[in-house]
Amino acid sequence: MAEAISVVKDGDVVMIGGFGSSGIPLELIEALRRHGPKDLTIISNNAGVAEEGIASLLRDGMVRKVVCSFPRSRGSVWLQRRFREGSIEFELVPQGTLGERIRAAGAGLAAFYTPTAYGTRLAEGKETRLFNGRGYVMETALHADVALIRGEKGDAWGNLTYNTAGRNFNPSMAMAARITIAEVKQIVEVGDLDPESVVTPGIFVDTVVLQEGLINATA
Amino acid sequence: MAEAISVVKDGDVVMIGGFGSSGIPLELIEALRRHGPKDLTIISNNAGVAEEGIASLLRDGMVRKVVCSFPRSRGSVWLQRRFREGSIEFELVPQGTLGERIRAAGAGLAAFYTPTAYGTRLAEGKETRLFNGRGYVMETALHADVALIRGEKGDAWGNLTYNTAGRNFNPSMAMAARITIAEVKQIVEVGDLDPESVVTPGIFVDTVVLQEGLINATA
Amino acid sequence: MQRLDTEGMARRVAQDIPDGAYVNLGIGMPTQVANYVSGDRHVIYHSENGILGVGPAPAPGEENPDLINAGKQFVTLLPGGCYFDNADSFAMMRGGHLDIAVLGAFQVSSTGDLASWATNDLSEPPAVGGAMDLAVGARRLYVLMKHCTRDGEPKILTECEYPLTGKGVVDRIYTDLAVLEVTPRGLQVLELVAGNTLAEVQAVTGTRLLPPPA
Amino acid sequence: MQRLDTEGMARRVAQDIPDGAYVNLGIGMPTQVANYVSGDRHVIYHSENGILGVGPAPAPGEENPDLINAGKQFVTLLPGGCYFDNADSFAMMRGGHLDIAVLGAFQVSSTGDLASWATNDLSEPPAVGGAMDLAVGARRLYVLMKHCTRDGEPKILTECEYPLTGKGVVDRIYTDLAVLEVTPRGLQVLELVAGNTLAEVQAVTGTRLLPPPA
Repeated sequence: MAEAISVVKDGDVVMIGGFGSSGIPLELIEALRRHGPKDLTIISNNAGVAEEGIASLLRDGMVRKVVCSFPRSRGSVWLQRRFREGSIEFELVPQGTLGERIRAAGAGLAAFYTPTAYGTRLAEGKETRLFNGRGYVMETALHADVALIRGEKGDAWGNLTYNTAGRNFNPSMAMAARITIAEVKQIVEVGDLDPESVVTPGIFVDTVVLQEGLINATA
Repeated sequence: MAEAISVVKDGDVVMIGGFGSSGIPLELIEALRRHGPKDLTIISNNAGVAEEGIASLLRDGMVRKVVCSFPRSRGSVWLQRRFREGSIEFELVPQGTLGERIRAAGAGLAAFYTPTAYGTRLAEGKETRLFNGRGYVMETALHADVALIRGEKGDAWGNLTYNTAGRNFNPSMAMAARITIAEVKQIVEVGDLDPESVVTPGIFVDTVVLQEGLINATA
Repeated sequence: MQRLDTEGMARRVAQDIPDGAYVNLGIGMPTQVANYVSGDRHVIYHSENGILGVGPAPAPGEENPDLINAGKQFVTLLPGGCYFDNADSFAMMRGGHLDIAVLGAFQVSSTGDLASWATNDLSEPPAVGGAMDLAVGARRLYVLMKHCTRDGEPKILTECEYPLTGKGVVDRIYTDLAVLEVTPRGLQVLELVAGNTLAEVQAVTGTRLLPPPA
Repeated sequence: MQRLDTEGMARRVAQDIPDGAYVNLGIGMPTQVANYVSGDRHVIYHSENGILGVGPAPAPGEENPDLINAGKQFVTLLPGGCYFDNADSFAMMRGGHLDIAVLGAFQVSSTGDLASWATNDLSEPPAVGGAMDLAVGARRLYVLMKHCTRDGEPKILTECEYPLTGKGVVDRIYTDLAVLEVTPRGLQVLELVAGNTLAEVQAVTGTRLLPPPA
């Protein structure tokens, strides 16, 4: 885990999968915290709660910028504190736009036009355009240096499955980063995963690490 | 099958899944041919071979326009004949752009910028733009009235699985049409499909019909 | 005036969820609508984090931390449901595949503008989640909210004062006092809660209401 | 001059496919490269129609009409392989996830322009398939083709005469006479097939070749 995470360097853009308590690579985040790079840009749906996950990176002063859609889950105190003191940059992106920008990066597209946020404050300063009389906002691809994701089972080729709603941003983030590291509950032999049920093909994943049980699985 | 296909009307845009021999809804195409609407626009990767599939629609004079990426499989004689006699419109789209335009329609996006075809004849007349110094072509969403797709197993909610590489354009087309009709080899009880292995969620599918064995399955 | 309580409001919306609908229920009061949809109606609930066929809360001890809804509550999956990633989930929302979304709101305008994600308080980090995607994407967008704020200020206005979630996106408003339809001519009263008059409801509304159809 | 036959050309490309690579092999001659990649190298083949881990042809009678490669030939899946749809498959291609693509070509220019999908014959419906997506997306694009046409005309030119598949996309050209690298200074000879001189190869090439590195 520690070795895998050592690829993250000061100033890197790091995507972190998960939604609420679901599908978060908590052990990789803890390994990242211990590794201790500075000036990170964190792209994730939420911003961690209490002292957990992304909140611990914010607490430890490792984060320069946060890009997310919903940083106000109950107990997101560290994001609030850093925001109020003005010590981080903060970019708010509607959830679907965030996911689609991540997918665009993974799929080699530069930008796209979405109707989401047209006519709202979140489209201010962005290019807009009418198609068939309807307003759309141009949004650009969002790339990362490293993606930290969580799967359920993984094999040595990097093929992954997920647990129920644990997919959320994980499959798209795997595509959008130069280096993707997946934390999984179980590592299986190559060929053991049903080829019809692989959700993230191994081509998108560089390193698969087994959860070490460092963190309470229900946290 | 005949009842399901009766929603297709003269002048409709019809997407048809499949790639080569793989994942083609041959029975739905045959039902469409017997139903006999005129002036159809057909969106599909290929254009049928011999007297089969889309070729039979071209032969019977039901097609006004073909949008595809690879109409020159060995034996695509009806497309060639209609093209040479100038009796159809023909739009050639790179395969990835075709798929992405279909996905964009299903995902509610109006357009996107792809590097594919930049600087080539297939980008002529299209808007282009540089992002980070690289050239991209703007491509717009491709919608349909009806999509005809083929799955392996389906249930009454419209959830679908596929057989091996039989997915190809089928999942995206299911999202991009007002009405999606899926031909499947087997209909199972709701709840019998593994929720982790459903490829096309039922929300994208309007009607699931069982193959009647009218067409040789290996055709 | 006669006011529906939360249950009454959720029950009223539930009446209008038809058989076979794909429905997204927003965080908070809208989530309760599912409790009152008649069991003989087959309704499939979507959760933005990647679920179709959301079922009730699990029995204590049966919670799966990965299996939550958009409000981060533990849920279950009904037979016939399935899982998918963010990209597919928001394709469903933005692409017009959901029949109905029910959202809460701070304010709604007479032209169907929705303000539900931010006040004018800039001291807190703003949060938007999937509300803007639902607003533009759902075929029918229903707002479920109290008619007025706690302080008695109208929430239904000629123009929203708070930042918009979407412009001209709301189809219908269900409040504790009335059901209103957004029409090209303005906000039309569809129903008044029994015992209330149009004049009474108009008096606590910040824009002109059109009388119910004759 | 000494010319490699098809097998010799495919063998030569195969030498340059490294262990662990994700590789897409184009229709026709490029497909044969897989036959000569050493068995101790773990190479994963991608097929645009939605396969990673493409294996050899099935035994007669074992064909699955849904399990074909981009050339519409029946194939098998190796353990560890998987299936996906067109959108994901072309995300892999366009998004820069494939290490190497090997394509055939009609013509290649000294600046790496590729012409592989259409001649100037307008009487036939043109076909492009996935070639343009591979051309822009693969990290390394190798062209495998004969050095000249059947009529002896050069296919390596200062500028392509046929419609382009992509501009400045080719990294390396493997022919029956030589291996050439596209560099900012022009086409550099990496290797000559044994027995041929630079002057001989230059004579059948439509653009200036840079001599091999000392």
